[in-house]
Amino acid sequence: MKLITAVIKPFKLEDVKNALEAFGIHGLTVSEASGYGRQHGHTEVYRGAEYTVDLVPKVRVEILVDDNDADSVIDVVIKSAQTGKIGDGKVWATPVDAVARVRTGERGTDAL
Amino acid sequence: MKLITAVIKPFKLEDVKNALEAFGIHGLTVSEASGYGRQHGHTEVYRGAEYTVDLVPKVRVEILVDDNDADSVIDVVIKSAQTGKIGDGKVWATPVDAVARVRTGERGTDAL
Amino acid sequence: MKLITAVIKPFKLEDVKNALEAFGIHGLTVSEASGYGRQHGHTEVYRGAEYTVDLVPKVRVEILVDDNDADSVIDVVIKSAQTGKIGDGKVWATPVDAVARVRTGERGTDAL
Amino acid sequence: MPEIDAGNTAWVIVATALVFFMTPGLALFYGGMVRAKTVLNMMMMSFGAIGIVSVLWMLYGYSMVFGNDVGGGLLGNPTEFFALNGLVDDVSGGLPTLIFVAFQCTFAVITTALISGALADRVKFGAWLLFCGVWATIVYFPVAHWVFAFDGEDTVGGWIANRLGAIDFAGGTAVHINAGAAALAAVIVLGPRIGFGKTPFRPHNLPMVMTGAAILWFGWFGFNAGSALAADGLAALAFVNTIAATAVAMLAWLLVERIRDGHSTSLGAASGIVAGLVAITPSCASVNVIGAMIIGLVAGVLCALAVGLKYKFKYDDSLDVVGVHMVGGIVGTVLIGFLATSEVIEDTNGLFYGGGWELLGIQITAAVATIVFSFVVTAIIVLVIDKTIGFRVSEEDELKGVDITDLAESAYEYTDIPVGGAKSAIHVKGNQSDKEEVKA
Amino acid sequence: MPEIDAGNTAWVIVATALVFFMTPGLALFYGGMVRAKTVLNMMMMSFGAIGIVSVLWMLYGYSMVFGNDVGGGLLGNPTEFFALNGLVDDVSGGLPTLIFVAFQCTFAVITTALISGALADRVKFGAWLLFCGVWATIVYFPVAHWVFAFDGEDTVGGWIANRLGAIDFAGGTAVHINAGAAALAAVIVLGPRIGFGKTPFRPHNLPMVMTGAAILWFGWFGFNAGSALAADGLAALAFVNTIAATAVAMLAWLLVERIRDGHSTSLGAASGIVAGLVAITPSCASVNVIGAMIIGLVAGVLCALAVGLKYKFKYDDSLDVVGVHMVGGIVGTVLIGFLATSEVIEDTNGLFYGGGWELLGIQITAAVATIVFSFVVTAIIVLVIDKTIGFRVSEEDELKGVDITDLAESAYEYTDIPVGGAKSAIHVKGNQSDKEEVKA
Amino acid sequence: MPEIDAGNTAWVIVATALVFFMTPGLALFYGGMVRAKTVLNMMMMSFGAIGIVSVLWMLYGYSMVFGNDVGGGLLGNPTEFFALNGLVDDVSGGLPTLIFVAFQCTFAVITTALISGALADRVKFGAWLLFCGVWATIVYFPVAHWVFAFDGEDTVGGWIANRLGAIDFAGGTAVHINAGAAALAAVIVLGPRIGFGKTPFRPHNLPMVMTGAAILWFGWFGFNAGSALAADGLAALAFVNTIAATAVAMLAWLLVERIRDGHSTSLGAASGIVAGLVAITPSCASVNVIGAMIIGLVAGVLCALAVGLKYKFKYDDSLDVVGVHMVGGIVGTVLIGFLATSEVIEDTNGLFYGGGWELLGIQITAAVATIVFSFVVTAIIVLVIDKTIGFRVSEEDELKGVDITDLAESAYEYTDIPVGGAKSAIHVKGNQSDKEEVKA
Ligand SMILES: Nc1ncnc2c1ncn2[C@@H]1O[C@H](COP(=O)(O)OP(=O)(O)O)[C@@H](O)[C@H]1O
Ligand SMILES: Nc1ncnc2c1ncn2[C@@H]1O[C@H](COP(=O)(O)OP(=O)(O)O)[C@@H](O)[C@H]1O
Ligand SMILES: Nc1ncnc2c1ncn2[C@@H]1O[C@H](COP(=O)(O)OP(=O)(O)O)[C@@H](O)[C@H]1O
Repeated sequence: MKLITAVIKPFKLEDVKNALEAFGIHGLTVSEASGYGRQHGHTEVYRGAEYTVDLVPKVRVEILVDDNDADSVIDVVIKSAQTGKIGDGKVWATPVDAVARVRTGERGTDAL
Repeated sequence: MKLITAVIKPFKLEDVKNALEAFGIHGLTVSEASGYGRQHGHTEVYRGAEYTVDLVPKVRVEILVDDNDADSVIDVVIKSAQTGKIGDGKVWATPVDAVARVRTGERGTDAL
Repeated sequence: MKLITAVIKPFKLEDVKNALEAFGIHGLTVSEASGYGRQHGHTEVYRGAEYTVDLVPKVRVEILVDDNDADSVIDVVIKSAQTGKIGDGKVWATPVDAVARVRTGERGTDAL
Repeated sequence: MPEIDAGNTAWVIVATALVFFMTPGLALFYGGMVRAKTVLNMMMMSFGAIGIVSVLWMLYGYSMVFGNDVGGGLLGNPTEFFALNGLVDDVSGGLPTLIFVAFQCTFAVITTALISGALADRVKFGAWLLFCGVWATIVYFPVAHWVFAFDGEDTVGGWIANRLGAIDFAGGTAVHINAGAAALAAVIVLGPRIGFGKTPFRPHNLPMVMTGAAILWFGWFGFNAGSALAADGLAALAFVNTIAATAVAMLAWLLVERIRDGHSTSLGAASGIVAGLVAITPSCASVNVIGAMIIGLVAGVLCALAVGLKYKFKYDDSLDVVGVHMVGGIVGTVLIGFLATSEVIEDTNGLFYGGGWELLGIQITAAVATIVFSFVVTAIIVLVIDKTIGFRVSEEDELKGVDITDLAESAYEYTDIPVGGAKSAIHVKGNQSDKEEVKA
Repeated sequence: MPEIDAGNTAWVIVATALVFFMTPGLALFYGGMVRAKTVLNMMMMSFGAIGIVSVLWMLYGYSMVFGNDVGGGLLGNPTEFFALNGLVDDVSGGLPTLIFVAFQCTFAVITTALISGALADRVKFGAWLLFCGVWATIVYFPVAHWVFAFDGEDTVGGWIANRLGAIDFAGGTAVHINAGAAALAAVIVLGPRIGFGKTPFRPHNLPMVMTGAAILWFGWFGFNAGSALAADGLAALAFVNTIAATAVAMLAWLLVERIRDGHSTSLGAASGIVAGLVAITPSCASVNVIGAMIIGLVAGVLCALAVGLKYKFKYDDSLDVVGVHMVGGIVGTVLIGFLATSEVIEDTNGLFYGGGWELLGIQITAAVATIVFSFVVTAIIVLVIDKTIGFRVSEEDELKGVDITDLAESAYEYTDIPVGGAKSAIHVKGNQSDKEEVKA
Repeated sequence: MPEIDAGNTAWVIVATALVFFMTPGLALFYGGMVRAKTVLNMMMMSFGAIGIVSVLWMLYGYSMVFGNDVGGGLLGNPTEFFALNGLVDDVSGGLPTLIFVAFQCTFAVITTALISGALADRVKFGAWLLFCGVWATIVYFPVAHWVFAFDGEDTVGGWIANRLGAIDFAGGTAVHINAGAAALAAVIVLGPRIGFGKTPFRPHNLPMVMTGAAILWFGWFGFNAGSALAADGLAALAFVNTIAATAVAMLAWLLVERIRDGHSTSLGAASGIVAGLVAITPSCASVNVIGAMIIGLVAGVLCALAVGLKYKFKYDDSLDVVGVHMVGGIVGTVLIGFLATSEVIEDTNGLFYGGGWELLGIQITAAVATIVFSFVVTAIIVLVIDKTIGFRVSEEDELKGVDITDLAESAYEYTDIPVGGAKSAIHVKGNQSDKEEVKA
């Protein structure tokens, strides 16, 4: 099993959710985050003075998937979260050793 | 070492913390999240109109544990977070290559 | 590739960001968290009554790095986040199977 | 020179401050109802209305409303009191005229601000300011003249107040029906928010909504009881009715929700309060306390049902200006025809108190005239603004949230992480939030 | 017909609006003190009290309090002024009677609302509304008659005001001791919140608490100085004392915290303000400014210590209604016996000014009578409601938070993620939040 | 005994309540502007000022300001009215003297509280309380005597009001220039916050800022129109001008931002409101509505530009007390010399209305005298407090946030996770937040 983590622009969340749904992913976990990468160093004006602010609001989406879905899910995220402008975010996959569903205690793929 | 991540119902956090404590886990990290899985698609009424809202508030708990504790910790979480109704959440384990305690710089199991 | 996750004291975030920048890390993701470890069990007074409160505010920093940077980044975090008092936090590394940049779809090291 | 009555003046001064405070109250009421990413824009629409409309009022608005009629009871002479010319030492009805100027100023401001609720989340702040100025000038000032300018000894006032003789104590027509009809026109022209009907657009801060509703109620005592322009029995009657009708309307709204949805809500309580206040506005000085409670009941039930209609008719009256102010205003204006009683207002009885159909006809005429004029002229104004400088923000800006894209601010930054989540802002230089993104 | 004095009327109209505004202020004060998942329920208890109690007041409450006594100084005639019958043009004491009706209405409302602070986080909104109606009717209206209804030329008033002759200028007994004793009864019957004594239940929004305290103080000028029912020297005295006592009480509370806990808190400041306001309520027109400061000092210190007692006695007076209102009310009522001075109130001196023990005895009697009656009757009311329709929510609903389970709302939705964390809601159809979960 | 005029008294009672409400409004205005980790400390500075200054005012402050002059128009006799001795039944100018005492009390309170905006995020609450007491005593009370104490039949008042004869209707010098100059002295002595000039220190809650600005505006009607001490034409004029100048100042500030930064902001609107209110304070009873608008325009533009200067001069006037209150106060005070017109104020014309240079000279003298005295004495006070008990918190406490370290509280706890993120607190026993950390 894999955990796919995506850090995306907040206003793209709806699109990503819909795309994953369409692909057949029926579970995910979302949380707030912020970050920077190349989208670094806006000039912000506050009371007439200029500042550089680096962190930008993002949303983190986590999806547990079967090993063989991992690549496709990454693709689905990329396509649905893309605006083509910098700051679109990252998506990565990490290995998962075990998964369980709390309600039933089921383990493995059944737990998804 | 393993990282156990659990996504649970918010009002179960207290129980999970107590259960882990009882089991002998003395450190964890908690954050806010939301998600959906089978617990998908409530009907919500707002001003007389109906909507489907998918995301449900959850709490994410992360616990770094020794490899041989991983399975037991998953069990502890399952037992203490269970209500038996859907939306109880997931718990999963991922491999950890290295851990360090910031205060001392200690590495590995000592850092827990 | 590795994912370095650090849970640190909130007021140290600025220092950690600067240290990572200096080291040459130009991207990261930040989110709110709370936790406890040894820094467990403050006595809090509320309206004259005493309570034990365990969770303490923390900030989580996630950094995707090349395999060979992982150790050094952990060191950078430790140095910059350290106050020497308990509650300074943890930093750990997990393996990453794949990374992609959402904007371009690039994969692997290029995506960082 | 006529004497100033200090007691009456004291009350009208305070009433003016109270009504003034209603517009910030409205800003909270509306602001709490939108999402966190548009609350500042929402509040700024109210504050902007205070700025623009106050200035125009002092310059020529008061004169357009209370200047001698220029013909047909349609408009006051805009130059007569230009810049409050000659009013400094003037006294009328025992009050310094300037406090009456200020009192009526606050009515013009809030009426204009009310409309903003229909335009939540999607209009440019600059375009809104322009709209405020134009709308106040060619819609509010005329209608206020119709309704509020009474004939004087040697001056002629508005047609609704004098020729038609409708009863509108504190502004059911000129304020609420007027704003509601304008809101309806505006949303039909501008169209719905992206996602309307699919996402619930829940309030981001309900305690803020309730606080706003409370401030509105508090200020409304100035609005209704202050319209007596004296600290007398009429003011006391208006005050009691403003409590009674509103209390019942709140309970009625909660009951409708309970029956229909299975639970009452705080948003329902806040909305019921406003519905009751709106309905008792025209009628507070012509009904007794039982009449007030009936008006509250009808307003609470009808408005609670009316706010659901927008989903049927597919117009995005975002914060229910039509469902609450137009419907509530009509309820109050028309029920006077049934519930007015000579117990409280000399020689006037509604249908239920043995009066004839005439009063009812008059009240309906006043309501319809206001709706038609306001709707048509507002539709034209909005259309012209939209076709020239553009009224709505771009689709992407609407999705990102108009606070950050139009004001370069975000309302909240609660975390220690300088920018966390949607609550905080990228205050970019210039008003294009993408500037730095395109340089990639 | 007696003449209306416009100046006095102006002040009483405004005072009424100010006292009215106190209940939403209380909603903020209480609302900020609970957790984010119950703030709406908390606020709705205040708003619900406004709705229910206002309506009953207009129907028969005013009559039960100010109608001619039906026997023993215990109750006014409920039918005499039913639905404010015959009061429209009535004038008494230079005021339109209707504004006195409205003024006293706001007292009935806030007294009832005060009790809700003891019931935070755990009661059904519907049961609360029922409680409001019953409690106002059989506890508040009688006690208010005792204390506020003075004998007229050919009418008889309440026993405390006339037979006993206790001094209670603005409601230390009828309002604060009454509400405090009722709160104590209610929490003893209903029991503590889950987790009481183990978790601190910290305030979720302290600026909201402080804002509420500030609105209370602001409105309390209407409460105290308005109780002079005239814009005169007595009102001015009450006003000055309402500043002086409250300022000292706030500082005293902060000092107690500093000494006991090592730091002062904003919650302490807000609580000290309310404690001072409560204690000066009965006494503001019978002491000089030094007396007011002493009352503030005693109230600040005693209430700060009293709010800790609930942990010892294991009753969950969640937001300290007993510790602040009952204790503060007793402090103010009883200290009159020491600090009243003929400098400000004719022919009356407390112990410290050479008066005898009699006044003190009278004051204590008034306090004790109120406590006993209120405690016993309230306990019965709460018990009956609990045994019939049930007063508390289920354990699971209490854990999930009563906003979402009872109102199907949540107070805050700050993030761009439509539902994130405990701040946002699952508004389920029907009032069982588990409906959709059981279908699994 | 002179008669009380109930109408005028009614208005002054209410005006007092309104001005009183301004200080909590200021607490919100300032509180919203700081970060979430210091909002309580910020608000507590205002509440603390209410506590300390009110008490001192009642004890000897009123006497120092309005007691008979002890020499040179510099100070009133502090013992004459000690503890309001002899004032209980006193009447002057048709008002109970005690309400004048209360009215002026609220001025002393808010002036002191204003200074706190300059000291955001970095001072000990205890040291601030001490500062309040000392500053009120040796800076505010004297200056208020200079400006507000008019000569009586057999009493002598302050030098600015009587000898110099400057026009300052409601306190441009004694209140705003005074507080602004004190703020400047304090920040120069105490130094900037850690990170000043590098991090923007954005407001954590802009709706709170806007609410605060609205409450300030609402209360300011009491401040300006209340300073007429009667419900008369002068009050009405002051009221109208308080709307007109402020509306224009808000729009002007928004325009400056639009031109300079490409977008207007809600913070700009709120700041513009305060700038306009400040500038119209001294001048509201000596200019006509066009004059008021010009004053608003100049204040809006100049203050908008002035608040940027602190970055150039590297002094951390955190919430722009200098840029808004000192600059705005000077604008209003000095423009009287140009815009005063005999149309509204007998026999007085500014330069633009054909008056000579004399008035302008007088106004400038009053402003300069206030600045110099306030700046010098405040600098000394701050220095002495800092060198003795220490005024600033430690560097680590400043970084952690002064709410948690000094008050052991945190403002917000929105999540279901008992302590999440920076919003919630570690309320440690004792006032050292590290206690538990060192035991490791
Ligand atoms: N090395 C990294 N580690 C963790 N998160 C990163 C890293 N680089 C970027 N991110 C996350 O991805 C987001 C977008 O990255 P950015 O470089 O700005 O855009 P793009 O990928 O389009 O070039 C950042 O805001 C941050 O949250
Ligand atoms: N595939 C998944 N990936 C990540 N998180 C998931 C996934 N499926 C479920 N979750 C998380 O687990 C929570 C509970 O899942 P759900 O399917 O509703 O309940 P249950 O596991 O009891 O059937 C969700 O709200 C979501 O946060
Ligand atoms: N076993 C663990 N798993 C996950 N997070 C942990 C664990 N132990 C500690 N943490 C996180 O690290 C933070 C600091 O740990 P703590 O033990 O208090 O300090 P230190 O590492 O300095 O001894 C905690 O607040 C928690 O967020």
